[in-house]
Amino acid sequence: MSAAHSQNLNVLLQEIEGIHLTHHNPRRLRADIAAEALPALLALLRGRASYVHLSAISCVDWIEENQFELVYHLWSYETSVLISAHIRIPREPGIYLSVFDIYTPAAFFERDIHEMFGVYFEGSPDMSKFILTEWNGPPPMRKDFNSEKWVMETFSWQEYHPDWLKDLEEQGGGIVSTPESIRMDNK
Amino acid sequence: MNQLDTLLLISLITALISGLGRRHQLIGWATAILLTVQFLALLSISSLGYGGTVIESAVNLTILGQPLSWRFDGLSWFFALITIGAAMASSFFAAGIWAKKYKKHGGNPGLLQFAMSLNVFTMLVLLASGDLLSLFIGWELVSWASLLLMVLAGGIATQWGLRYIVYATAGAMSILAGIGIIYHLTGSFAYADLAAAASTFSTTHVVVLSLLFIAGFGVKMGLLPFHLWQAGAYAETPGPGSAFLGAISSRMGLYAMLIVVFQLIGLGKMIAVEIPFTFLSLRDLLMWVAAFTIIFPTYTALRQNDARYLLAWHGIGQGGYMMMGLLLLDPVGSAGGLLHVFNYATNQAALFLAITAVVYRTHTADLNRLGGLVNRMPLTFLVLLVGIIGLAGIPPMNGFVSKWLIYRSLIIEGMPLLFVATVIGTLGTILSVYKLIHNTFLGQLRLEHEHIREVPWSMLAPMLVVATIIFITGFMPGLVLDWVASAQAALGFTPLAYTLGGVETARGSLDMIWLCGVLFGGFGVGALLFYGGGNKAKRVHQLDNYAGGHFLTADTRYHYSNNFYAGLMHHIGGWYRGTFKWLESSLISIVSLLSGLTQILFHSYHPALFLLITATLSLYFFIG
Amino acid sequence: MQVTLLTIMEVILMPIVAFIIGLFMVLMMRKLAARLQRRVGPPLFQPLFDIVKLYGKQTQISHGMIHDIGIIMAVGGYVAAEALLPVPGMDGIAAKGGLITLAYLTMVPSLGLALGVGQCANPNGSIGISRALTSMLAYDIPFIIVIFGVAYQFSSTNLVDIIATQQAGGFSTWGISEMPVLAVAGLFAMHASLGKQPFEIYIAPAEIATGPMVEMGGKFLGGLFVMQSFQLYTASVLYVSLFLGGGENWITFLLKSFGVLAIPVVIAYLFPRYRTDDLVRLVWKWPVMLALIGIAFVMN
Amino acid sequence: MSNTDLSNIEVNQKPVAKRSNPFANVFNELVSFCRSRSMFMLHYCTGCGAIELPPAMTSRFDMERLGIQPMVTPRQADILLITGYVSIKTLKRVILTYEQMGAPKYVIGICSCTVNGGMYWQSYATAKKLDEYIPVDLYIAGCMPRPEAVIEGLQQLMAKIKTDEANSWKKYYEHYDYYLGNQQHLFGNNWQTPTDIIGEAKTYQLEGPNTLGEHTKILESVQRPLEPLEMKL
Amino acid sequence: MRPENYQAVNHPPSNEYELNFGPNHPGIEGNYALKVKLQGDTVVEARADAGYLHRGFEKLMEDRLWIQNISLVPRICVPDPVPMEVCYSLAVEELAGLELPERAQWLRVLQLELSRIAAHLFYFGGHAATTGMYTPMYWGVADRDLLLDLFEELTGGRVYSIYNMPGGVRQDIPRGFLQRLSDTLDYIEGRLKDYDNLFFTNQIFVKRAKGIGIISQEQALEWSVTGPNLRACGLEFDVRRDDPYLIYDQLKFDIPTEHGGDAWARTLVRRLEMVESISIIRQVIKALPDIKGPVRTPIPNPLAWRVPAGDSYARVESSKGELAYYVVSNGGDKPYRVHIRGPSAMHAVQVLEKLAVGCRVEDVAQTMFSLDACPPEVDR
Repeated sequence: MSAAHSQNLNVLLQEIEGIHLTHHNPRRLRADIAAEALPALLALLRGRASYVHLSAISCVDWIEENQFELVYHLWSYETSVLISAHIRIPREPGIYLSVFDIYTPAAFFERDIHEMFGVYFEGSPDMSKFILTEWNGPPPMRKDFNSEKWVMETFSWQEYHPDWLKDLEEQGGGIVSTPESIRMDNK
Repeated sequence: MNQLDTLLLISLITALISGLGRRHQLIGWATAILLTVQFLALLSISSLGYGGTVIESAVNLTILGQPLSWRFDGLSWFFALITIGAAMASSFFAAGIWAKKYKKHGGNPGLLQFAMSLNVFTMLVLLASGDLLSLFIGWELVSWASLLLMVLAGGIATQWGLRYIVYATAGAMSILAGIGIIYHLTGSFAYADLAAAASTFSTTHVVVLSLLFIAGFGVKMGLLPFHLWQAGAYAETPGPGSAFLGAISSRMGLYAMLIVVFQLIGLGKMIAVEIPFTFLSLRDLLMWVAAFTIIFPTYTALRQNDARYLLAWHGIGQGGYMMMGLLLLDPVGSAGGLLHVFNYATNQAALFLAITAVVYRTHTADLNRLGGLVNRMPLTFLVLLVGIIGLAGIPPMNGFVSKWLIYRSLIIEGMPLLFVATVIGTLGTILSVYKLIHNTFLGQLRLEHEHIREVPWSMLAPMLVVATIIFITGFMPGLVLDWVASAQAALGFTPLAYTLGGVETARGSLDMIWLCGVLFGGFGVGALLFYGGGNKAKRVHQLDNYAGGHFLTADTRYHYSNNFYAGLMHHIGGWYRGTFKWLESSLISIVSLLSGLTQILFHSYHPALFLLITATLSLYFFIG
Repeated sequence: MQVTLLTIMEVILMPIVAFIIGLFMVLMMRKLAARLQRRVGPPLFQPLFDIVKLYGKQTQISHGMIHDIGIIMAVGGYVAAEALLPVPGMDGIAAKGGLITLAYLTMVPSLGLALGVGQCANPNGSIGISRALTSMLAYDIPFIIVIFGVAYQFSSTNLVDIIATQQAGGFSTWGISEMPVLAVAGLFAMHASLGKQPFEIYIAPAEIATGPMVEMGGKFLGGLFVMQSFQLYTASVLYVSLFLGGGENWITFLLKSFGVLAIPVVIAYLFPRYRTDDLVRLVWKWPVMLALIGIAFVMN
Repeated sequence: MSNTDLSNIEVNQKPVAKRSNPFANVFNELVSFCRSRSMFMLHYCTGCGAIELPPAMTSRFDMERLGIQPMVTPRQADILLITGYVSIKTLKRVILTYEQMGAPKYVIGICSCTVNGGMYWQSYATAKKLDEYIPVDLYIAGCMPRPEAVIEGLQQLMAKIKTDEANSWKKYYEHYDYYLGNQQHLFGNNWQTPTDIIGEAKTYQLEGPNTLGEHTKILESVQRPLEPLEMKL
Repeated sequence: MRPENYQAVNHPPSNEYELNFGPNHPGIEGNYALKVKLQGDTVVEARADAGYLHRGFEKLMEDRLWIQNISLVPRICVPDPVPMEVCYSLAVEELAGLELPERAQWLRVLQLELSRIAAHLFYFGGHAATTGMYTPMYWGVADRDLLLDLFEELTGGRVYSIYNMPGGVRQDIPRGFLQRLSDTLDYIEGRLKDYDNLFFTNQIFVKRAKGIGIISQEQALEWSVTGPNLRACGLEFDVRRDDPYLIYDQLKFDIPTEHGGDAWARTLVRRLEMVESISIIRQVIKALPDIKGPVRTPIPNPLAWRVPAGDSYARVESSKGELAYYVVSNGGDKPYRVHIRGPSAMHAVQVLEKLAVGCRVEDVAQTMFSLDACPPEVDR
């Protein structure tokens, strides 16, 4: 990133109140910002700082702090810097504003986060189910959903040494060396 | 009082009774039965169909010193057979339960029957005409009678009827002008005098006369470019009426043309007439008109979304085949043309009746609002299937035979482009009739049609009878070729040498008996393979269907009906754009331009001068 | 009576022969494809295995009466058509039908199939049929011009006459040497009628999931496989009869018909398919133009 | 949880009584032979194992040598290859597809995931034991099995078909209640596919004592009628 | 399923009808579905339907050790698995502050480019098959197998190599590998001429591909189109050059672009990329013998390895476009959260839905294949 670009960007970003910038490396810029200020930041970045590419929106469930963290990864083709804008929203009720009107691809990510975390984005064009259309449980990516427990309650398991395998073993097939024997051999 | 008079009298009585009666139910059956009596009366002179001599009517009138006479020959008999047959089927169809529903929806079935029987009577009068004057009287009667049938439904039908009568009047004027010229030239209306004088006509006369008559009669036939009234007028006629009209009405134009242009003026002369700056003779020009009459309406039919309109447009197109066949002038082609009149009438009657049956149950003929009816109305489906195979000219139905004769003749005569044109028409027919049967009977059954049933027997029986006729005359075309041969003889053509199964010539024959035998043998083998080889098939619901692994839902439409040949239309769709509208508007503007000019002339100059100019011009034209 | 009995025998025998040859034609097609694609390809009796297996399916699914009848018509139409195609030593009823009849008889299977597919109520099938009929409209026009040209050249619509005339004069009177332009157009039309790439619009697995075949399983699909072998046979033998002087004996007959079929098959596996309207445009442009030029030569 | 474990239940192996008519036997054997030599596999990539099918199909390994070719719709196909994990959403489609296939139909579970969930064993989205929901003829283990393994597996299936041993499809009809129960357990009680399996079993005399049961009763109570459209006069 | 849907209600009075592409459909890549509403043969509405391949990777990864996840990630995009491993490793390395030995970097580039060639070969086959041309598919897949053989030799796995790990790669190259690699590349390069004749210059294919699924430059930027699809619109952007990772800044390669943004341009860009990839690999082959050193920075006991708290966002250029991993650690032995941004997540959903509208039924499958969408990247 050239110095001039960096200068410009810093001047621009100072317009946003309460922004906290961290440089990980020359191409990664982390911006922590209050949730209310994010749309303004994005509008500014897209409108005046050539950040036209929304790379992704990530959501992190900080269950202990009772917060969701939303991270907007933005890329500028001109400055070649990736800005990750981090905001935190309360876990309950988990409602935030959609940035679809600023970045079209946000619709997909917001729909995805809505499905996986249950965060509702106001103003997003489509909040209907997409991947989990056949899923009736809680949003699965939340930390309080225990996938393993659900699986254990729902499914049964194949027996590992069924009769047909014994038949096969008699014919010389099957699992010739069990995991245990391998471990013994190694010693 | 000979047999012909009896026939005409019965026909008149039929019309009177059906017109005077009060109770529609009774009238319906009475008309149907009286039509049967007419049919029997016609059969009593069936010797005409087997090469008998002309029967003269005992009634002779003299009007303004001109004798009027009526007579029947093989050709008249052939057309009368179709007329009365079609009327019978339609009348029986309309007489039963159909009438009740029609009445409930505000129609007057008695009036419909009256209109039909009146049409039959007027057509018989036309067919029996023995001189030009009686021909013209018959012609006018037919025109007005069919108008009555067309406007029965009211509403949009009236508009179409009005359009029809404008065309018909214009046509009549043209005919009248032609008759006037003939009278001027020969001093008589009798056929014989005309035939005798025809050999002395100059080329100009031949051209003018044939153009006048062909234009006049062509209006009724729906010959391009005078066809624009027909589809709507026929389609909007109440069901059985449209079957009757579609089957025979426009063939009256063909009949009159055959009598006057082919028989009296003589086509031999038209071959001699070269059209300047082209390589075409007048006959070639007419053949091309016929070819375009085949192609354009057929491809217009392809775009129709209303079953009745689709069929009506085909009616126009099939007229082209008859014209084409007859213009070929050789025994094979003309037999094909005449046979097609019969075959087409049966096909169209079956198709219109079947569609009427569909409308009777579903209240719509919109091809986008139907689908999947085959499970609900299988016999109607069968009739429609037989009809479309016939109409498309695919073996083993009768339509194939007549088209085969026409193709064969085109090959003998060496007319590749016309041959291709007819085949293009046939292919278009296949495409559009498949669309018809697919959109109505195949595909997804709409939920609102879940509970409909087959139509009652009073409607089914006439349909099935017509379908049987289609099949039998396809299997043994010789039955009809008998009548065709004598009609050919009456026209002055060399009659076709035929066998029961078709035609046998040295280099290319057709034997439908063998062909059908082999075809049904093949189907038998197919059925044997199908039912004999492999387990019995289990029926499944239409939602148990492949959809890329998706679950189908009953509330979604999966039936592809609209714009059925979308791929084709990407290519040829542009060619349609406004073609017909353009045609009609240009016709209108020419007429209005002419009338405007004459009006200006009339107003701005001295009226006497205008008259003088007109008179001089016409005198120069006719005498000079 | 003797003649009639003989004719009936021939009529029975000819479809059987056609079917067997057709099976080998299917095999040849698949083998050629495999060679082009640098692989081994199916074993000798693969087409037969497929058909027997399909007929031997335990459960069969039908969408109704017309679905069944469609298959019957598809197979039956071709069975009947074979009786009109003379082969060495057997004329069947070729003299009673002729060229035009044959051309129209081969439409019966398509129409039957169309009806059967229609009842499946599957939009893929309906689109497939709409495309199939469109392509029929496209290729039948050059085909019919070619037929006209041949019939005019030999002044006969009787295939037996046509073949006899060609054989009488040797190679110089073969259709291909008398009407080379028409022969090229005919080959084009025949290729299109086979529905192989680039004219494969109505199967188009990636677009409409094999179109007409979409709901066909078990003996329904088996019927279509039978139909395919008949179709290949009919197309190539008709071409051989029209342009290559038919078969003087069985060896030349088989050589010619397999050779003719190999041309479109090889071309097919090197091309993608056209879009529907492109197909119509192409077929109405080149083969029709060629055929008309050919006709002009013939009519001189 | 599933009510019974079917792995120990033998299919009602009525050894096809050798008919007295030798031609009939020859005919049956011919059909079995043809079945084994002509296997149409369904073109359905249910999971990542599908990536090894194109190599097995195409020029290098060339499945067509063995008479195996891909087919597009379930109606046309004989073999359903479950190539890997089946997510619950896919499983519904797989069952629908399986039921739409014409019997005899064979299922091959490719990849370890079809056996026991494989590496996705703790995923909430994938079904674990495929043979709880549809009967499986053959598993080809591996993650993913190589094309050679796939072809080897297919050849084993061919051998089984040739000797009429690949009868798992009969198991589906005969133990429909069991499979339906497992499906209902996963998808809820209002689960219904458009295919009428019970009707089919009745039509083709494939019913067993366990075709009907408590789960089919549930099905009947929630089922929307999907009778075929009979022709009515 | 939804039994109420078997219940009768009258059909809407519209002439539109529905057609389902997929999941069991040859016109769809993998297990994915596109539900289209058609008017005649023109699409008036298209809805993507994903989730058939959903395994909940992001959830699974939270339950597994940092090192275990390496075996999980390649499964996210089957035709092109290497970028997944590399990208995850890069993210973890950045979090943990691991230095990557130079030789490992070169080896990773080698794999990435090999994988790109393999994926593109597969892509051509699929794309050709949607237009009804199966021969390129048969050839392409067979030629791709030669590359898979190389992978097998290098890593032990044909498809899923599980070769990269945080800190480097698992092992060094076998003896003679570079020679065999070079031979295979020569072969593939020679074959490209055949592909050109058969496929890329096939007039019918060109006719079909031109003008299909046109993305303008503005749309491409608005819809976050990346990778070859972006370059087909004439925008020269490549993560390898503009956000360089590994040793891509030391390599010389062009970024082929095309104008037009249609299926044809997208195909051509990939065709040209293959040449570039071959040249990159050649550079690697040339350089590799001179680069000595370990291939892996040892990490402490992998079973109890704790990565410092923090987050990182790593991006690589996969054959489909921009692939990114957002990895969050709370200092534990397992990732706290991994978010995977598959390039196809954009292409297969939003872009496809928009491109399909107005498209004809002939071109739907081709549009999807030309975007080279990989459904598992959407579903994860």
